[in-house]
Amino acid sequence: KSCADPLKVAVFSVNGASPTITEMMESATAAAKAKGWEVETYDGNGDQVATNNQANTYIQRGFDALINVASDNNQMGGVIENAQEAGIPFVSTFSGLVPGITADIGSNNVADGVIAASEMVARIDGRGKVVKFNWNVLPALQDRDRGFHAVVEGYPDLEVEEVEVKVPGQVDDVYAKMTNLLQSGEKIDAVWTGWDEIAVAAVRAIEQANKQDEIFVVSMDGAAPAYDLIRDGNTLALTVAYDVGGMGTTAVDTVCRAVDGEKFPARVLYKKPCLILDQTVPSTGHKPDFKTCPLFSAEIQ
Amino acid sequence: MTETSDSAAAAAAGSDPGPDGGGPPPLLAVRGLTKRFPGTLALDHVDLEVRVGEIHALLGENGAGKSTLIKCVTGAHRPTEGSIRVAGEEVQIASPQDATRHGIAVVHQHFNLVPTMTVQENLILGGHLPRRLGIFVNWQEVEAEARRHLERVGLLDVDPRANVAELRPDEMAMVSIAKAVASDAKVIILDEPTAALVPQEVDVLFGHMRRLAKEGHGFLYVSHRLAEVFDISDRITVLRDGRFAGSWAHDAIDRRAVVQAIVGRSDAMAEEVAQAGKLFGDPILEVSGLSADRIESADFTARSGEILGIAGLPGSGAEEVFDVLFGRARAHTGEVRIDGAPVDLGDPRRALRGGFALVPKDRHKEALFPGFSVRENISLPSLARMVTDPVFRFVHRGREREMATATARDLNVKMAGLEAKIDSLSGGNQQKAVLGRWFAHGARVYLLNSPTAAVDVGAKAEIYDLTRRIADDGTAVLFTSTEVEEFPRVCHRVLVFHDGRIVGELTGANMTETAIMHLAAGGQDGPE
Amino acid sequence: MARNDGTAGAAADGAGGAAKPGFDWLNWLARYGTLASLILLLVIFTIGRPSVFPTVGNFLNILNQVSILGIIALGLTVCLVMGLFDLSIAAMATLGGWLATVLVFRNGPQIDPYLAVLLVLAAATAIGVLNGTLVSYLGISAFIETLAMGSVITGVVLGLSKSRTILSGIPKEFLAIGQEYTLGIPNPVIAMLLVLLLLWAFLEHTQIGRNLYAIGGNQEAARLSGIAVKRYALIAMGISAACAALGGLVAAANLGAGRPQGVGETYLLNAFAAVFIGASTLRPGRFHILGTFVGVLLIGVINNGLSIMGVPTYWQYIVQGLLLILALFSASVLILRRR
Amino acid sequence: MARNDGTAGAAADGAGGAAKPGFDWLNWLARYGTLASLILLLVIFTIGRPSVFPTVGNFLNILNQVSILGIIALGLTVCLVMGLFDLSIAAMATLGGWLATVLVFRNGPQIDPYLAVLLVLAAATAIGVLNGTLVSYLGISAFIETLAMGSVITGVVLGLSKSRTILSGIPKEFLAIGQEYTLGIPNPVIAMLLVLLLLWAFLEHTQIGRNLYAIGGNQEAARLSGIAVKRYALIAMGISAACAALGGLVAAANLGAGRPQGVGETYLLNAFAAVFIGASTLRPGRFHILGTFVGVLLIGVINNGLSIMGVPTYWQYIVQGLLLILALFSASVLILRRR
Ligand SMILES: Nc1ncnc2c1ncn2[C@@H]1O[C@H](COP(=O)(O)OP(=O)(O)OP(=O)(O)O)[C@@H](O)[C@H]1O
Ligand SMILES: Nc1ncnc2c1ncn2[C@@H]1O[C@H](COP(=O)(O)OP(=O)(O)OP(=O)(O)O)[C@@H](O)[C@H]1O
Ligand SMILES: [Mg+2]
Ligand SMILES: [Mg+2]
Repeated sequence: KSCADPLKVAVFSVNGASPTITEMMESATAAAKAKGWEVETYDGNGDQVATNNQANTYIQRGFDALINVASDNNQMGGVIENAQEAGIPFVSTFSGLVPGITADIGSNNVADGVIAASEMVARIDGRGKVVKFNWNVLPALQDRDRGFHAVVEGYPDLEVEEVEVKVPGQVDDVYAKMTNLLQSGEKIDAVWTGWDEIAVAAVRAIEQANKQDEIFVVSMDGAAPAYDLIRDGNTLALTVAYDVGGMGTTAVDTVCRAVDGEKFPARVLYKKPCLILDQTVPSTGHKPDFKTCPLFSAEIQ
Repeated sequence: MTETSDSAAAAAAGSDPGPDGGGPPPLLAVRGLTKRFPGTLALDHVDLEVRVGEIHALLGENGAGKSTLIKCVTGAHRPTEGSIRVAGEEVQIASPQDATRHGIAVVHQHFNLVPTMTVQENLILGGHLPRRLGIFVNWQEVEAEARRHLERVGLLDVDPRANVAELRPDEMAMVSIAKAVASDAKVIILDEPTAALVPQEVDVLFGHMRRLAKEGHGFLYVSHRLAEVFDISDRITVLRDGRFAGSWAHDAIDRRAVVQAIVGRSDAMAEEVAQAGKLFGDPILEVSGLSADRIESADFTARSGEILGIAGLPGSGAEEVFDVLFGRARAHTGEVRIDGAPVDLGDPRRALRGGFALVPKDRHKEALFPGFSVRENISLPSLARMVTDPVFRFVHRGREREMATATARDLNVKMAGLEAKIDSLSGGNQQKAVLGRWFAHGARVYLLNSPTAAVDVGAKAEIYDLTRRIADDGTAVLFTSTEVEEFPRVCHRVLVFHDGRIVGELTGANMTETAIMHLAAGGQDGPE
Repeated sequence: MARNDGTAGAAADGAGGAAKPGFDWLNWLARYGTLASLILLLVIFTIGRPSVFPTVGNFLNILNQVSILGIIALGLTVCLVMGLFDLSIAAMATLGGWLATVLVFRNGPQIDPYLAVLLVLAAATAIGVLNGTLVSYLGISAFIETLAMGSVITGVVLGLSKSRTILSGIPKEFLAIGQEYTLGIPNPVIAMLLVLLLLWAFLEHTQIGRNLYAIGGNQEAARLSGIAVKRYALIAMGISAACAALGGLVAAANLGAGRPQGVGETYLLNAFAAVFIGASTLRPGRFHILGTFVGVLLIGVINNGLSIMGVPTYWQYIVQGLLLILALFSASVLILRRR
Repeated sequence: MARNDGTAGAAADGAGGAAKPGFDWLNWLARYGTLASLILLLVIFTIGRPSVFPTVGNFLNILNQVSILGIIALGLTVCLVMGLFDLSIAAMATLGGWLATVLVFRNGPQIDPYLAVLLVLAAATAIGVLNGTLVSYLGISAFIETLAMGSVITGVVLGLSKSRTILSGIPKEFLAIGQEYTLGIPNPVIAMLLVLLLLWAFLEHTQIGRNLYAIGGNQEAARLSGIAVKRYALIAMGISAACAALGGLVAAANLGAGRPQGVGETYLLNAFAAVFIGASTLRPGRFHILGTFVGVLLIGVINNGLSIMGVPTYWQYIVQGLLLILALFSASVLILRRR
């Protein structure tokens, strides 16, 4: 079989109820259809086991490739093995590196954590108090955490308070805990949040305590609400954005190349992220242009 | 007054020949039994014994402590003080299992059966189920055993595989009794087993009790139906306020003294009989061609001031009349008018609006609101009259309290106060509160289904009295009861149902217990 | 004659009346145990962080933090009084917050914020009434019906919103509902206290409220008392839905974000917990508004106190669970001595 | 042996009375409505995707997909038979999966997988028994107690695991539990069917099971009949906890990962839904094992069918909710004609 054949591919995700994942699934589906392939999609509604079983069914039904959209590859070991045995490509987006996959299209989370943390530290001269909100249960967030630690450990004058977020209820939890921290009157200089959803809550808590001139927040993801916040004020100083739509398209291209026999020694194909500050934030309803957008603050000046 | 009755009781007790004369030790002997609930002394040093072959009746007002005594003896409550001997041996009964082990079986007043389970499972509930391989229940054996138990009490037409919830109340009572009687227990305790039974069933039960007594079992038996108590008992013990108030052997029973010991005063059982020849007003309730699942084309009329009895065996259609008139069961055909206006029997709400009020048979299931205070229980249907505004419908607390107080006083409801929980009242007083709820609300036609069930003799008289009073107020009352002797006592006229039809109408001197039973059993030649 | 009064009086104790001889500690604990635990917790946290915890600012903060849970749990109480489980409150809260932001959105219909609140409450009430109708006229178990309705609502919101959060473009007047103060008290707290007062008066002092209790206590007896039992499910579930939507709306105004998912789920189990805690407070065995409020405060104080003490998150889960068990143990002693 | 089914079936009539003349459609619907809906759905999906849906492979797939939900819901049934809500099953499932992977982990104790399963089940049963003890001997409401216990378990697992997921280093023998086949049937399905058979026999055909039903039907009658009521809460909650942990363990084996959080939450509400759906199947008004299984299948078929039809996510939520309401409506007609 070759990429030019009318292939049968499956695009699936453990939880489609998120704008990012929907976008990836849609862009992958569109790209595959554009190649004249037959596409079947599946959404596990949060149930990873059901997703795995469904993926195995695709293999049994003789699909030519699997595209996993943001379901943790670490929890799909069995599926990946089965795909390998069946000799079909298993390409994933944003799902982590696991032996046996054809390739994962993603972002280098450790690097992203580093970028956000470095920008943050630079703005406070490596001194003062920083609060970190993260949920270390998710491997991608653990990677970002590693990036964060890699940076702050170099600054002895930096006081770090690490807060583990309660999930579910993460937004309300971050809002309440940020408020409680501010309530206790401690001087805080900056906040590092593991992902944009909770950055919103931290920003609101700061604004409502009227501390928006003293504290800023840095984050990662590049979700639309984060762009809105960056546009609306300075409390959310920046976010490191990923090319979500591009990942779906790249995944399909990767399947195409894999079917044609290409091997991917690196296994992980990192897409370049963007640093989104108020100078670079796209206008409402638009996305950053990932081809041209800057990755470091110097490129912006 | 109290002193007289106490001394009477003491005298009566003295006249009772002592048990210590020799012979085998009593099957069950209770000495100095005391049960203190927080704030209440429910039993105060009570002595009691049940001898071999004896049927021993335990009497007393609602709340006198009868059920508490039974619960202490059967391990449902832990006694505060006192000793229990079984066949002369002192025993500790800390749980229902202990009671079973010592050969004591019981039919409690409430909570005997699990309605969602089958008759056969209920019969063996708590016991050891026959098994296969030591694990799985052997259902064939269970059924066979259940059939044996049912046969022993003559309950042949109950399917052991039927669900208890499907049974009639009287069948449920008989199943509870079968459960206790069929065990090999030496002592069998029955707490108001006959409250839901009709006379035939009571006779069957008594037959078995006598037979078992002859075989050497002993019975402790509680009932508020004094007539049957005097009929069956070998001995009577009366409790009052948790204390021993007298004891009589069968041949020494003095009815008047017993009643006096129960109620603590001497004027209780003034045998009032309905005034014959009383003049009634206009017809209020007119029923014509009424048919329903168990009723075939019934026609009758009730007049202002009249108490009309509706008698019949369970399933005969008598009770169904009450359900159909109050919109609980669907009528197939027929017309019902109150004061000449047709009444829509679609549901209880419309029946209520049409002028009916129902006092249902099962107080706990159908009438009481357990978490509510006495005030709330009385005022509920009448709240519409006490709201301060038509939109928010705020209840005027003052008006509500006033009406509840007046009703409670009027009906002589005994309680700690208007705010006492209804659950904390004794059975008779709960029933008076239920009646009061409807008297306060008002109706043209009162449907009273067994309003005196499980109510003590003093309260019964009060309820009869109340019934007459509301009728005299110019309303019509429909009355039914499982106690046939109540019809001649309460009603001006009785309609007897058999097999869905009205087979007889009795008034005045013809209205006797035997005549009613005769007709209800299907006898053709009624005294009409 | 006097006997029965005495007995009945004493009997009432069983349920919780005043005891005459000596003080009835167990009874006291059953009623006030939860409240006492709440006060004990306040004392402990005060000792733990004397400069931070016991300040007016922090107490307002606690009230503010529980206000959304409070609004939702108070509404749920009405349903549970009637014996109906309402699991759709989670989705309803999400719907309320999202819909309100859509209505007031600068690039959307741009409806006046107060009108938007009314519209949201009306829509929620309508869905709640539909819940009630399905439950009482079609006879579907409330548990499943509301679970299913929650799923439908979730889907509709996800579909309409394309899973996107509305963040900027929400007018100040709307945000004020969740962020501003009135007379020095945060508006969400005022909203909660209003709901508290309204529902308290409703359940305790109106005919409809009394009828709801009657139905919850003995449905058949209520029907025989002429109460149109089925209609009340509509009222109860309408109120529960409206409160859930209001809670979500306040959350949206507070955060300045109309999120299409995950808002209400946060409060679902805690709302039930608060109502059940309430049923072991002051009037053991009965769901009631003031009890629910105590439950809400208990949960809020535990959360706030542990967070302020800087307890690590996993310890927060543990301690929170243990404190709940302890608080309710004190309230349940009554059951222990029941034999 | 067959008799009991028959009786209990006939008994369920109680609500509506036995039908003598002609065929009683309503009664039939009340019993078989849910089952009929299930079959109707199978037909619809078969028509919708004739080449994909009605294949042996897909039916095994559906069974496999519901196996974890099934194991958890079947255990929960035992608790609900006694009238106890167990909300700790979510945390218990997470614990079960995580603990099992820790035990078999190459860099950890490296216990034999089957021994690990036994240890996990023993630990879960112990916690379940503790739940039962707190509920019945301390008298804390099961709803709150299990919510609190769930919180404690979540915290303990998060703390012990330092929030890390265990990924590689899980031996093949353990993964086989979740991924391999036996006689052509996926192992999780076999596990579910075993639990089904065991719990069915337990509840329907052993004395302890019958006593659980008796307690659920009328606790006071059960107590007065000499059943040691309190002890049974320990049994029921122990079983529920063990099944939840087993479900989580199978999930972990299937995923090949020991997650410290979020495994069980996915199944919590669906497990309750399945058990409640079961209570309107075959024996209306009663929780029972076969009914729960039908409920589990219904949920599984709806999810799988909609996914296979390629319905967008938000439509899945909507249609799923509507189908549930319809399926249960058919089963509830009995209640409608009750007057
Ligand atoms: N569980 C309880 N808690 C507190 N007090 C109780 C309890 N049960 C009974 N009592 C008290 O004990 C007294 C005796 O009650 P008991 O049930 O023995 O009366 P009874 O003689 O059986 O009345 P009835 O004829 O109405 O059945 C009651 O008046 C009440 O005050
Ligand atoms: N939980 C309780 N708390 C206080 N008193 C109680 C309680 N339960 C029962 N009682 C008392 O027990 C007495 C008898 O109650 P019981 O449950 O035997 O029913 P009853 O009132 O006799 O009604 P009936 O005779 O119709 O069954 C009542 O007078 C009541 O005061
Ligand atoms: Mg009694
Ligand atoms: Mg009584």
